[in-house]
Amino acid sequence: MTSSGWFFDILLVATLVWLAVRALAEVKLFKSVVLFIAFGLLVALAWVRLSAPDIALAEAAIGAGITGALLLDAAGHMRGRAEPYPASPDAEGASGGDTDG
Amino acid sequence: MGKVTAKSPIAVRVAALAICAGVGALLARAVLAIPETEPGLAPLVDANLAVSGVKNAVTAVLLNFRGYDTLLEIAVLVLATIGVLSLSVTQTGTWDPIAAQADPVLSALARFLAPVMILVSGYLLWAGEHAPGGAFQAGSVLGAAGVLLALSGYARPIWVSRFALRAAISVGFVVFLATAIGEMLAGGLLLEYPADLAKTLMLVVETWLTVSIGAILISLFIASASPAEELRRRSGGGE
Amino acid sequence: MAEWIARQLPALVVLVPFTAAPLAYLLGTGFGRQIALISALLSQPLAILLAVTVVREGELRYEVGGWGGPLGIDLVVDGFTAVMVLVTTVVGLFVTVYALGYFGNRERYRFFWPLWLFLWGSLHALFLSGDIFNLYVCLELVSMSAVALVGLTLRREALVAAMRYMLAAILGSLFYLLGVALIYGAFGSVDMQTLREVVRSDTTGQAALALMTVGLVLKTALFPLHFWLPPAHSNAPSPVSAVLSALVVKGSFYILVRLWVDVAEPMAFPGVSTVLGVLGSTAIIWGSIQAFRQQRLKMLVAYSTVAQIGYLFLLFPLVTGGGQAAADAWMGGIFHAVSHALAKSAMFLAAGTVLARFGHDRIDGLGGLSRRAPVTAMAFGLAGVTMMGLPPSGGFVAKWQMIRASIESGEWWWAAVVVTGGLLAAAYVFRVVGPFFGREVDDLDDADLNAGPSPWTMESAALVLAIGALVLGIVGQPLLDLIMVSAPALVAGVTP
Amino acid sequence: MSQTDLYTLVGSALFVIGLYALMTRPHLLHKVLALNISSSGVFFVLVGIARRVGGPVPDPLPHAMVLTGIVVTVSSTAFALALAKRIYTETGTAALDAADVDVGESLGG
Repeated sequence: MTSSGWFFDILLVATLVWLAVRALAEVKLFKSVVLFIAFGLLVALAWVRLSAPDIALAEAAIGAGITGALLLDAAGHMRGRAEPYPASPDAEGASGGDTDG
Repeated sequence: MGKVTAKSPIAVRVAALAICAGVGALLARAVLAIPETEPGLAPLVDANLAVSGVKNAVTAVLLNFRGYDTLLEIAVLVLATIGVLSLSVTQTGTWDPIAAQADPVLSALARFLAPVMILVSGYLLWAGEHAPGGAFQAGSVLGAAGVLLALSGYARPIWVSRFALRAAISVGFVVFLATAIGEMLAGGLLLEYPADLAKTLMLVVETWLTVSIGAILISLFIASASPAEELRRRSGGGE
Repeated sequence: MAEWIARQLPALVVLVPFTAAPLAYLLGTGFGRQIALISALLSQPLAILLAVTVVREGELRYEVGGWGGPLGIDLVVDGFTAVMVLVTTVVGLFVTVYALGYFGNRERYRFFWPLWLFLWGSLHALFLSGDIFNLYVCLELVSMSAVALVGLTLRREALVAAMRYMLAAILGSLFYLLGVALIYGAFGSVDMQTLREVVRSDTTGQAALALMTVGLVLKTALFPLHFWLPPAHSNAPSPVSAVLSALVVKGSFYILVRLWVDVAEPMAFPGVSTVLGVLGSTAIIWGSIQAFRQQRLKMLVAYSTVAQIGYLFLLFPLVTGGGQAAADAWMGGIFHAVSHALAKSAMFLAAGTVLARFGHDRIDGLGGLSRRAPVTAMAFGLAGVTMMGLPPSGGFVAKWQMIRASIESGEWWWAAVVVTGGLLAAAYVFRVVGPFFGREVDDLDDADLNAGPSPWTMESAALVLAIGALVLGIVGQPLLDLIMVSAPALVAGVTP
Repeated sequence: MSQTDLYTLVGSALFVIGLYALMTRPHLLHKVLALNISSSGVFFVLVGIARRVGGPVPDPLPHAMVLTGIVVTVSSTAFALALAKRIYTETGTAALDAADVDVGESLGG
């Protein structure tokens, strides 16, 4: 394989791992989901690199697209963030306006 | 109301780290030890591609050689949809009129985009025979078009009938199953496509699968729409 | 016609529930009930025919799509498969009859019927599959329908239990799938028959088996990965609890046995067998003690499942040595799966009747039950006899085989665990059944929670299953013969 | 090291990252995300294996498996999210343990 191919692959997988870690470490749900969607799109790119165009199409449509939309909907439903411990009592029952993002 | 803490206790994290380190080491060793010479089943797939009825090897595996996997996979999808509907507040999957209040910009966009998306979906379905594409990709695009129409208020009347919704969700699985059983009645085995009909039958199955997958995606969104009471309670109602 | 059925039999066994499931969904509640009953009745002769055919002709192989493994997927039926399909079908019929009374015509529970039929079909698909990737899809089908059924009441505790179950089940499936990927990478096939010839005990092979075992052990809820089971099994609607404890946990156990005793037998891992046996023993002791300490009847029955799963895993250390001990362990382990399925479903169904009628299942409030609901108390008591392993029950035969196997193999300590487990089971069964036949307490007012006394079909479904578990010990010989039909080489004592 | 090795190793890493987050992040949405990332990890291992022999056309079988896996994953994700949302509606919290504390006696039929 060419060295530019290698460079691209390594950059791609490094970004993938970084996005995965960021998506899971992020406290704000909305941000977490957006990072995950970005992760999904890069995964689709990786499938192209691995000569798997069928999977790339499915990943973009289903993996990133539908899953992303479902996650956004769920994040909106559970409005808010995964609060750091301990939760402050006055934050309980906070009004519906604290949607992140 | 209770908030969710962001982190687990330190003991849990240390234990999790130990488990992950173990699994990671095991996995890394294992994947690096995979022989580079094992050809897998690729030669066998190649040898039989000509009689499979399609030219795309992945489609041949999915719909013909391992069509049984795909049949069960559709069952998973239908099952998940029934599960989601059983958890939704209305349980019917009918679109709530309040949630469907259309935005003029969105309607204009939908009017333009939906026909294009339906065309793309048709292309992906047809292309799956010889190039990347197929029922799932086509169905997702169709579903996206439906969600767009539903959000802009157009699709509502279609989904009000509960039976129509149920029929659309299950039609792909039912047609796939009927084809499979038809082959048994015709003297073959389960999912044994007669060579001359293979291409046609697979296209029929894929077409209905596309419709079902589209309907399933739309109903997943409809089912997840917040129920009327909750929307009213949040007097803002803007969401 | 008869010839066609004989040829298509393995496919038909899977197709009947899978055809009924979407129809039950499509046509709604009223028809759903009838479709489920028709499917249940149609499955009976098919399962019996499958068993008879296997006894007559040995292993059956059905090439789906006409390709044959390793390119295609095969359905394979040997004695073990036929027994599991048979017990699923029998338990399934009585659970269906019970559910007809339990859920009635209530619109709220209309999703029960398609979900239950999907679960039933998935179990059949799982038992028949001869392909490890296809088994992954089957596992997902089983888990997802089971989880959806747990959450059916929409009660808070049930939803949380369902979620915990779901996360454990998906994680288990992923571990399994990772193992499948590694197997394909190392050996180039996912067809079990092909794999049997080519698996080697190399780095990748060992890692694959380890990952699959962890995933399946999590799904089977073997101690210490059982955390999700008691809440899920006790908070589910009772017909669902019955199916989960009787059949669903055995699905993943079945794959584990196939992998270790059948496919990967050349890899011969005495170490792994011992670990599984030790975990099984711990499950027996710990689960029984927990069962004894529960305040609610359904929790007690659920912890009893944790304990009884332990016995299944004694199969692994006992078959490792081969010979007569292996054959006895094989028969004992599978016979235990069958007798436990009948007895445990009877217990959960009886508990469900109590719950539906009196509105609670607090053990200290159930004294004198035998006067108010004699059939139900009797069903629970008879199922308890099998749980303890007293003669002439099916549980006795199963434990007897295991004790024989452990003496034959010289590993007497497994026999000690079996005996201790029986005594502990007696303790928790008597803790409940004793008061049932004792003085009446005030808590047994008909709660009228769901209107009226339970239909006789519910009470008798539980009783028939309990009696079935009991007489299994007397008429068990044909079943033991069936279990040995085309058994794996290690167990059949044939050197390949 | 080959491209196969690179992607199967990354797959392993993603699987483990998801596993860790599943065990340590209490929020249900994070747990669902974690399982999705672990699934992607498994798919990378499969597609990496398909790529192994080299040549322009990889083995189609793992590709078909991954396509099946993607559909199964989106199905279980949709269901798990519906369950999580319903738990949030019923309990006002989106974590298993917090919701566990408040166990009522109510028994539906």
